[in-house]
Amino acid sequence: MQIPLQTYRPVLLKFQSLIALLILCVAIGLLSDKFFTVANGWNVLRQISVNVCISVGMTLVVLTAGIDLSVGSVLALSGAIAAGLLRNGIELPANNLYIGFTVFGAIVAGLLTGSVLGGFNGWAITRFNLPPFVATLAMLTIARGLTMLWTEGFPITGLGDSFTFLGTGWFLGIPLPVWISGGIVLVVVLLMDQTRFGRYVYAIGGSESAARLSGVNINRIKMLVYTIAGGLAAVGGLLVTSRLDSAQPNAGTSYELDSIAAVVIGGTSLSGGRGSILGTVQGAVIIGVLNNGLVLLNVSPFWQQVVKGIVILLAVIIDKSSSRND
Amino acid sequence: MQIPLQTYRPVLLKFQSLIALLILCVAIGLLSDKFFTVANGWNVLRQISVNVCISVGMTLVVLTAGIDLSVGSVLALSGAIAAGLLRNGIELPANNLYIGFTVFGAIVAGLLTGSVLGGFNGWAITRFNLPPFVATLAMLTIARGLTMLWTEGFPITGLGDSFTFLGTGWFLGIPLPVWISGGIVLVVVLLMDQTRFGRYVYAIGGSESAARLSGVNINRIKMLVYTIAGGLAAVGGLLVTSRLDSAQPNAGTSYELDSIAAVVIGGTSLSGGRGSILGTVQGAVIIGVLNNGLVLLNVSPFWQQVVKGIVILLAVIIDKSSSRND
Amino acid sequence: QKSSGEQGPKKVAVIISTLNNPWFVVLAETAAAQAKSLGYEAKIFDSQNNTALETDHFENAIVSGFDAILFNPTDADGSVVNVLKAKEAGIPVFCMDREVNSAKAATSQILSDNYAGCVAIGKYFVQTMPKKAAGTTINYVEILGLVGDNNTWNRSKGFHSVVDLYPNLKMVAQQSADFDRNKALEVVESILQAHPEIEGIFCGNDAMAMGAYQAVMAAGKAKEIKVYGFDGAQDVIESISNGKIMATGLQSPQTMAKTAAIYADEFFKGKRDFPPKMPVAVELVSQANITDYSALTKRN
Amino acid sequence: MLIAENITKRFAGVTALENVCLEFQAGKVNAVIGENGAGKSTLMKILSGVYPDYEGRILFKGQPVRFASPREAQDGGIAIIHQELNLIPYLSITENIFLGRELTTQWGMLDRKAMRLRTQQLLDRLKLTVSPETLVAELKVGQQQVVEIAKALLIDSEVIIMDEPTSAISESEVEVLFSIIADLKKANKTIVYISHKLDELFKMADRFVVLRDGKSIESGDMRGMTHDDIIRKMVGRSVHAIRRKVGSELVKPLLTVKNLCLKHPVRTQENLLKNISFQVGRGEIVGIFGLMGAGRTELLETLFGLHPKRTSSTIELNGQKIKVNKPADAIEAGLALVPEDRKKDGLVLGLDVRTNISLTNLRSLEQGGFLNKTKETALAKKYVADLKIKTSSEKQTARNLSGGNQQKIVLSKWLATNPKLLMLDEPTRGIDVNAKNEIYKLILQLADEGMGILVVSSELPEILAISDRILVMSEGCLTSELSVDASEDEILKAAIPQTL
Ligand SMILES: Nc1ncnc2c1ncn2[C@@H]1O[C@H](COP(=O)(O)OP(=O)(O)OP(=O)(O)O)[C@@H](O)[C@H]1O
Ligand SMILES: Nc1ncnc2c1ncn2[C@@H]1O[C@H](COP(=O)(O)OP(=O)(O)OP(=O)(O)O)[C@@H](O)[C@H]1O
Ligand SMILES: O[C@@H]1[C@H](O)[C@H](O)CO[C@H]1O
Ligand SMILES: [Mg+2]
Ligand SMILES: [Mg+2]
Repeated sequence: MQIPLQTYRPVLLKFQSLIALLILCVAIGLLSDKFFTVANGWNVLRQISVNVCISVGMTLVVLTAGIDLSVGSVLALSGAIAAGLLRNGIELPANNLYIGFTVFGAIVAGLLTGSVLGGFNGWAITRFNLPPFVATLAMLTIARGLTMLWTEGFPITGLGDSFTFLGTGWFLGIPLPVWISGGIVLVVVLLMDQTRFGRYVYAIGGSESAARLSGVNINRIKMLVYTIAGGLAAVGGLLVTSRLDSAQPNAGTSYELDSIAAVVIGGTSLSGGRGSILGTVQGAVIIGVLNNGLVLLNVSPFWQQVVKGIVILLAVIIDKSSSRND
Repeated sequence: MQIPLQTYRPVLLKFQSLIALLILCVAIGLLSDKFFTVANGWNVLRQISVNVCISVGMTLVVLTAGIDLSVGSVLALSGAIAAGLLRNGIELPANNLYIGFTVFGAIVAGLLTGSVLGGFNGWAITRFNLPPFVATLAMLTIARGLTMLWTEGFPITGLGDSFTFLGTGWFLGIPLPVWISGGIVLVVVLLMDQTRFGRYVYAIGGSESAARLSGVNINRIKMLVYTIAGGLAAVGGLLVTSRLDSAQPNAGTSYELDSIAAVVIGGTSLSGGRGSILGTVQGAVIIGVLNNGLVLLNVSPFWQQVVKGIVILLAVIIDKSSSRND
Repeated sequence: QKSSGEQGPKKVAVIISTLNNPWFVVLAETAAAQAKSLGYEAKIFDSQNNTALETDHFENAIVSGFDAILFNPTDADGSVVNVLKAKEAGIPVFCMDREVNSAKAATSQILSDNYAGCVAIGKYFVQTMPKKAAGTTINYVEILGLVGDNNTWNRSKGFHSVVDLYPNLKMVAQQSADFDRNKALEVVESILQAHPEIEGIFCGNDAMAMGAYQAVMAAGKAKEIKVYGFDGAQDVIESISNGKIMATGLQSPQTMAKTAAIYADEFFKGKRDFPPKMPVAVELVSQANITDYSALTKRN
Repeated sequence: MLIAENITKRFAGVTALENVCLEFQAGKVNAVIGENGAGKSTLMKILSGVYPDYEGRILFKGQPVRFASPREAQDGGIAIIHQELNLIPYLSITENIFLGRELTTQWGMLDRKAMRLRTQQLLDRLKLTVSPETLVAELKVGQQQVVEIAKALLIDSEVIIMDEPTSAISESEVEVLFSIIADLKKANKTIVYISHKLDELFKMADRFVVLRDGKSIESGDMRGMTHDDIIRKMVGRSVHAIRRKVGSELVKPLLTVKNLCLKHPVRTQENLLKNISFQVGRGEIVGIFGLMGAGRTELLETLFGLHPKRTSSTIELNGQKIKVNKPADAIEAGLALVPEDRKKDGLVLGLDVRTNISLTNLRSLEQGGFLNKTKETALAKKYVADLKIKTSSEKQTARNLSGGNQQKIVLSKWLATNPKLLMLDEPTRGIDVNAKNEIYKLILQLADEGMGILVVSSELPEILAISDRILVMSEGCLTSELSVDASEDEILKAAIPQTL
């Protein structure tokens, strides 16, 4: 008697926000003939690629019942570190030493920066048992401050074609940022679906104590999750920096809200344990389509905010009622 | 054998963050002789009064295991509405009608605005069973957009002495904003401690299903809580507006983070059911003292953010370890 | 590749760094209004001080067939790629107020010179600080805008290029208030506790100058402490005429916006030789010359 | 096999175990008995590595061991079925069973097929007929407990600790479990078995160990022991079981339910409860028996106004028709519900005893809009005394009390509303004999005072001990109404689903 329930629920869960997305697309498409064009399609996908990277990491964090407010600042610092090293290398006048960085080296340094900051979040949270909200709020401030110190408040520009290719190039007719974010989605979906790590992430969010009793090393998994989130924020930072050919000290400000919005619209529960990467991707697409559509439709900037809020509300309400089962 | 535990635990809980606060004050006091002066004391208290108002409301919301991201925008809109009505009244050229507003009328209108927006949050959350994070995120955007529309992007200034008295005046040697925020704290402490409503808020956050079975009207209490949070954000908005003699369209941006920080530093659990108004007040004082101290010590703006993040981290770690008892 | 070229009026995009600040609202609305009055469709995009979002706007504007862009960049360097992208698509870009660091990218740049404007304020600052015996120091405070914003630093550098030449003028505190009136009020309140003896406050914009003045006044020091701003905002012009604030740098967003729109119109009509840079002077409005600006004290 | 020497465990302010010494033997079922709060679970958690910090020594197969984590204990060969359910609600049965011990392919990927297959085998062995892919959240408590058992059986452990494994499962499942225990015994495994159901102990256990107030009192062979012996050892004095005098005087009807139906939340054309009609008299105790999933909980919930949108029925109380759309209406009308899951639905665990007791009753404690704390404390103190609730004070947090005492708080909070009809869902689940008897006594006393009582229980002896009349449910229908003289056979026959 419970069988039918089980067969359709996962389907609903996986494609929770698809209905809202479809309605949104059709509505915008009817109102603007520019919406359903190939160029605009790539536009939207390229535009959301940064949010997708961040939000994939955020999904992992939220699945463990945590939250990461620091993604925006971590993004900024990682991008700035990569750009700074690429531009200026490291000079140690005392030792009469100069270390130059290749594009590859700078990218690795940027990714490392993000991962280390993320790892620090994880460490603070697990070691001192801090609420993730506070630990990452502190990191939000700290990483922003470090970005300012590193850049001295000025953008770092002129990074060279091979670096900017990352954010602006095309490969096989698809923008590189879309390849990168798509690749990340694929890898993390596999990770979550097919490996122990993924299981443990869900388990910790579902019931931390039960997971602990089953022998799951909670702290290690959480450390990993926050490190990954930091690393993915760094990917976002590299993409933004390379796309602009410039590391902006105030890049990524309030990206955490957009990212959490994508996660939640995508059906992941903020109390952990339930949700999916693909849902988040849909959430990010909804936000991206909305931003794009409001511009295409020539909605005035002030009204845009109002409309955006209302659409987010409606999207989640539609989800809720289409997947309601109790 | 359990008696000693009980007698000191509530004390510890209530004054959770006091130790961190004391350390902070002593440290700043040692570094700057200007810190421990009466004038500076009033300064800090006046400066935190807006955050206290908002955070008291936020505490109620968080106690029910919710969150309110919209406080900053609600603050802005409420202040703008009050200022706009005071300045320009309502003109209905069609009916050849002009309605002027007294200071009192404008204040009431501002408070109403906040409460209605808060009530809308509560309605969306209870009626559609939305995650508070999403509903209030939507409101964050909507209310900001409405503020821009109402002010057309320009500050509304020149509000008159009787209005600005609210934010700048003194009464019995104490700044008016301190009276107001202090009064609010007092009333809400009473509300939470001495009335049915307070009990229900704690019960809902502790276990919504148990509260429901006990006959608590969950939806009504939540509606009330969000309405109060909106109303208190409006009080904050009136204070800011009256202090500046100007309603700024971008007032309150990212206040939600400061406010949640105060709540969490004050020991209220983001999963609901545990915490206190007085704790939040301490949290707000910590943040206020920190902001004040960093300026007194003329810490460079770049370093300020780093130091602020680290201090928040330490404050919470100290709390945790000084109130650890299981 | 432009599809809307033939039928209907041409479309002009006004891409603005932020609308979260009235100064830019004026810039945006004047530009849009001017374009409309010239018979074009105009649409305002808000980049929310986010260069990445600005990039999105450019892409969207290019795709949806805009014919010209009146542009207020979020960042001199970060916005270059965007302008180049439009150029590639054959769309002229006219920068307003802030420049992009590339000689050839934009069709023309109509700029406000923040650095020079603050040099003028610096000079006036030096003149108006009390004259004291050599060796006596005069303390002042600087309130910066957003520390990640390049205008913040252009202004600060312009100011210091003059003031730092006078060793008896000593900056006792330099703090940021994010271009925000309320933050400036609070920061200055705290600074006044630490340094009640200061005699001047230079603020990176007028909103902060207003906040700073309110703090000074609440502390009962309106007589002792002189406040300087930058922008030429309505309430600061009024305050200068009331003797509350000493001076500001009047930038004329209207002039810049109108010029940019007119350039676009001329571009459509075939003109190609625009000045790469068209500086619009920042005028010093001060207690000394406020009477010349009395017309500005009423909003039009 | 497994020896504990001088184990002492302190929690902040509480000494849960003090110098406990005991021995569990291989090839035997070792029962650990003791009242609620005696320290049984704490000891088991120490043995299974959950609490690594304790004083004393554990010898396992003659070797001193000190497990730092549950994982180490598992790897060493000690498995445990915890008293509290420790499953992840939004993972499937398979995922739960293999949590922490996933099978992987040579690529390091999860071997879903193998795990599913193994799970299917385990479920078959335990006769649980649900798909291994089912989410645990969709299972009833009893089914979840079966999953817990499956989880412990997955690895081949030397020692299997079972902390109240049968508290939520039905009799047929208990039979299955017992046959498995018999197999394990044959394989010379050490079984440590904790249960408050004494009958089970007599059926299964070979040896017993008694804990009282955190101290080991005595151990020995089960053979030759009587019920009273065991109870005396546990409680330290004898306790007399109660039985309701069978009085068949005419009772005035208090509650009349006619044609109560409840729709399925998703498949709305289907009914979970079908045309249920019955009466409860004033001063009458009506027991509702049924197997797991029969719909008893839903019946009580429906009466209490928890599913207003899916219900149709006519309900009369004292001859007056009442409309119950929410719990507040039910309380107003004079109904009270002691729910099945006391930790989640019965109590707000993080609040103190006083606040929990007064929660249903705050209106009557108000004076000029404010709560009168003196009155509130008096109310709590009254019930703490009346129901002999063991707590350090009425300010103790509910979470820190033992199961039996928590249940008494739930009872208190409902009695404080002066209900006309008290509904109890599995009121003695996981509660020791002594506390159980006290609760029975209380129920009888309330009935004598004129309250109508509706008790749902999965324990036939319980139903038989206290009911005046027995209703049997199966698959959402009321299948039979019997008197207490009915035989167990009769009752079970009515409870077994017809569609199989
Ligand atoms: N985490 C804890 N913190 C504080 N006290 C605890 C904790 N866990 C258990 N206790 C206390 O330790 C004592 C023993 O509890 P334990 O759970 O071992 O009892 P038990 O014999 O298993 O009871 P039951 O039959 O109800 O399961 C009780 O007084 C209990 O309140
Ligand atoms: N939220 C729900 N969604 C779908 N089906 C449900 C839900 N709650 C209960 N059911 C189904 O309703 C039926 C009755 O469940 P109920 O909890 O009333 O049984 P019960 O007799 O009390 O059993 P138990 O002894 O396990 O408590 C079961 O078949 C159950 O699967
Ligand atoms: O002139 C404007 C405003 O002063 C603003 O406050 C900061 O950016 C500048 O370009
Ligand atoms: Mg136990
Ligand atoms: Mg039940």
